[in-house]
Amino acid sequence: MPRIVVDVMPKPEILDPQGKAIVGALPRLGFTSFSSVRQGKRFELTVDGEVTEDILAQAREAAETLLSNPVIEDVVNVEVVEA
Amino acid sequence: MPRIVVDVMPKPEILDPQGKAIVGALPRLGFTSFSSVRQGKRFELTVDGEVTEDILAQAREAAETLLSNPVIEDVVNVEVVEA
Amino acid sequence: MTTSAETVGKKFNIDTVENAAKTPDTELPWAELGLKQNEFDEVVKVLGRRPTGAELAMYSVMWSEHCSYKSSKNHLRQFGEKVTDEMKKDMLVGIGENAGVTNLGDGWAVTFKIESHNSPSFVEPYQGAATGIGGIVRDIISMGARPVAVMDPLRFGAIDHPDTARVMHGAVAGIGGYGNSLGLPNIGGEMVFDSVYQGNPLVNALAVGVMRHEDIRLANASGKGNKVVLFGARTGGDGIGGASVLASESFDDTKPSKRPAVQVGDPFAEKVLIECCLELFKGSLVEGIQDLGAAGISCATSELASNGDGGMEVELTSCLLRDPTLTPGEILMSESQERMMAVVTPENVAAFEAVMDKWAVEYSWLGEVTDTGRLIITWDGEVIVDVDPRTVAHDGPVYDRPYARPEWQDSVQADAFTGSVQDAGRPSAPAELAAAVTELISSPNMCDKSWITNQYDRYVGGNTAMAMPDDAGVVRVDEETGLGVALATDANGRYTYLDPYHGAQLALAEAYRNVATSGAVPMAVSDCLNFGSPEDPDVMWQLAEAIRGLSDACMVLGIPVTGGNVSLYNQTGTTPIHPSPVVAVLGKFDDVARRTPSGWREDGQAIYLLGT
Amino acid sequence: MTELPLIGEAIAVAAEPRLAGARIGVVTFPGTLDDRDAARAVRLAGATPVELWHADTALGDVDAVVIPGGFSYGDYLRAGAIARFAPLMAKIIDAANSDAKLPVLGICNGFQILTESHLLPGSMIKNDHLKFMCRDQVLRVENSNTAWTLDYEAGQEITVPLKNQDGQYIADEKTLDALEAEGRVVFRYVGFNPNGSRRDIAGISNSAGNVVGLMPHPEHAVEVGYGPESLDGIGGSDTDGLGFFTSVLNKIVGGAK
Ligand SMILES: Nc1ncnc2c1ncn2[C@@H]1O[C@H](COP(=O)(O)OP(=O)(O)O)[C@@H](O)[C@H]1O
Repeated sequence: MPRIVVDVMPKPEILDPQGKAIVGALPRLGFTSFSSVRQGKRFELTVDGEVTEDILAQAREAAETLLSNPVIEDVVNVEVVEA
Repeated sequence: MPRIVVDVMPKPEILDPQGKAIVGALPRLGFTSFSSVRQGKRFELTVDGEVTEDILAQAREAAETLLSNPVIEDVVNVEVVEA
Repeated sequence: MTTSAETVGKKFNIDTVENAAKTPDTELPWAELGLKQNEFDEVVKVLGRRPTGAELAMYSVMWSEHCSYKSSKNHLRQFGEKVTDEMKKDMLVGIGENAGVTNLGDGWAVTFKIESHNSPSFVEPYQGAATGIGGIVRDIISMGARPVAVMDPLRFGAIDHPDTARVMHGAVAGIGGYGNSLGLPNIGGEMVFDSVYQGNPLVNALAVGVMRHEDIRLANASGKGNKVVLFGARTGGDGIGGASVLASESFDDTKPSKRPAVQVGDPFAEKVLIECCLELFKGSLVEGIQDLGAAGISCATSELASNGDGGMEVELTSCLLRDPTLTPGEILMSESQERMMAVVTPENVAAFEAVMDKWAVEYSWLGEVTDTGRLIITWDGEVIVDVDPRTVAHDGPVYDRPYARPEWQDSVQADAFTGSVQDAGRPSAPAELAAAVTELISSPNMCDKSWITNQYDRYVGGNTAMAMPDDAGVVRVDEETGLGVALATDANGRYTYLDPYHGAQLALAEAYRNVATSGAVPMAVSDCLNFGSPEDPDVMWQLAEAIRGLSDACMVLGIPVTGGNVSLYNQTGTTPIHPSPVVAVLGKFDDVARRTPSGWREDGQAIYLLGT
Repeated sequence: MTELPLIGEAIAVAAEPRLAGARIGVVTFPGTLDDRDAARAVRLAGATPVELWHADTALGDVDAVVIPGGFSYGDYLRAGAIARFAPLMAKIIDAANSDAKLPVLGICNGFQILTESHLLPGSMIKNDHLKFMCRDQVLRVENSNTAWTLDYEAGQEITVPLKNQDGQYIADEKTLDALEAEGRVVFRYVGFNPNGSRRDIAGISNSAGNVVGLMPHPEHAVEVGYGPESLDGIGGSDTDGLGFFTSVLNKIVGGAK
């Protein structure tokens, strides 16, 4: 069944405490090549049947209204993935 | 600066309470085309300079050891994104 | 880590003091920054020249209603005037510091304060409420105390309004999310639904902390040559608000990045900051300390300097930034959370750094205390601020706003009791009484509060002796002796609307009773005065009356106000909220084992109704 | 009028002198909250608490270790995920797996750290209702042979506070079956499953029984006046959690049960 992937990230200007904690932990584990980390969310919406333009539009709207908080997050990606 | 994106999803056989809550909320908002939703994590690791094979390997290892817990999660994607 | 290389050499149209003196006629965005013409003129008069961009930023935030109390100051004086020596005998630190301090005996002291985070909690309920807890807890730490508990008086819109769930679920989750992560038990609060709070919820937060007398710290910078350090989170563009007018400071083509409209809290950073500060206090490593809240570095530097005996010099490019595009004015105004500023003697610098390193807290040495009486801030060596810190921190404008009893007050008071909306009469027959009681107890405001309180940790610390569902929260201070404190908060916006003078007194009386019935001796008061716009004479009258009522009642009860907060402009459009003075009373137990929980305990006990 | 009975008058635990020499380490990570509570519990049980710091590279001279609750590293990423890599954790893992079988108790966040460290199987995800929940929880002690439950009877019901957001215990069916078969389900929720945990599991042990993890907080039920009964008056007792700490002490000093 096809899925629609929605990626949501904290807005760049907003503090991301989770990313901050991860970037602090990485060097302790020997991973020294990353200068910053941000943590966002990935949603996979399963569609029964075909992904029509209308369904994709629904996913985009759900991404903006329910899946992300526009005050602090951006929807960075909405795409169809065939399973 | 280039970024490496790491996507982590709950294992398919594991109940995802957040995804379940979302799939319950969608129809109430008029989004009726999605039969299931799963919520995972998206990490963006910023690399200072070029993404070498070695750095990509580091990212893969960090994804498996720190960014995901193999008991409950799968790393579904590690890829380079140019900014 | 002491400097932030990326900020050095950044190209800004640096408006130096020298430049300001030479270009008196430069247009400045003082109105956009919220200053009135007379206030701007006053700044020019104080400085003897036009302010630089950075100075303008400082004066505008420090002279705001929020930081200067310009509309309420004249009235608040009553809290300091209507006190007897007897009332002051246990007051170790009074109004004016970050929080008042009360003597508990046995070498123990307690500090508590209540503050509002109303409008941020409407915009983004989770983060707004969370950072409200964060802010009040930092106030308590900055007194030298270990925070030991929090409380959260809340007011939301009508329970059946579609937006109420968004605000309420977010705010409660935010208070829990932040407070629980700090390891502070939540020992009580309030929850009221009323449509007057629909577009303007009240999210007040109280924190209480305890310390040994010798650990009391004040916000002042004294001792020439002592170092000034900023530590905790990096400074970002938070709280400067949307498209900042200060962007005009920016000179290069790369536009400054967008400034976030809301702040995101990092409770983990704050928890680490608490432990780190306590370790500093234990080692006597700081001379003075100040939390960074509203007005950020502007407030911290000017308050520390003006409370000290000299001056201060600060190099702003040393400040660690989260966003390298910030201009000097923006850095001075930023309200990024989880930051503290301290004054450290040169001998203690190494020990200070060791504590920071232990807790992995970032810090930057910004400058030092001087004996010039001036607050001087440089950017890469160039002077961008040169002011008398008192003029920024203390000598701001004070207004005698006109006020008068509203014309509608009589008609509001004339309204008869109604058992229900339909029934204008006073119920008398048993059936009517039954119906009125049923209606009363089915009010959402009488509901079980455990949906809220179950989201809060009341056990952490192991010293909570009473919490939900009791009328007062009780925490033990000393495990050996059982010495402890009780706290209750109360407010009734409807009573206060009907009669602000008595309404405020009733709030105090209720909190006082809640503390007294727990078995504690009431000792001190803190208040959060949530009102509408002071520019509305009706509202100003409510505020003046409430303060008069509260201060009179404190005299009668013999307990002093040790601190508090005024939150004005709580309104939707031009409709103000009901005047809502939230009053917190703190009481003392010699031994918390003597507390009395509410509720029937055993069969066969007699029931008495006391009072009138 | 008769003097009212006082609530929470200091309980004089009959502290046995033979226990005082036992040293129980309590680990603090950045973000740990219940370390002082755990140390108090150790003290009330009669032993000497020893502060351990996450960055230490030696375990020192301790007879057992408690990894207390809280939000190490803010619970960011996953609860326990970052703490698991602390230098001290490597020592604890070695000591727990060594022949000496150091007793280790993980409470709440400590349990999450133990699963992230693979000292215990399975993992914790968000509560099924997605909210933080603080309540007085009834537990059944299913196994009274672990280092931390010797002083309870199998089947005994105890009430201790529970408070967490990520408390839903999950593992695959095979692991769950194995845990049950080997008697490694040490505690089960009774009456109400507060987070959706599989098979009502509240706590488990490793196969040797020296490592135990659970979500509820026994260290918040060790003192009259400050436990579930006093705070909520729902019944049970204020000191049901004390047995965890006396159990390990009796084991350490070799006393009979
Ligand atoms: N927002 C809140 N936060 C914490 N505790 C609360 C909150 N609201 C209510 N409570 C607690 O719930 C209990 C019952 O509250 P309430 O119904 O207002 O009490 P009462 O009606 O007896 O004054 C009290 O212990 C109170 O402190």
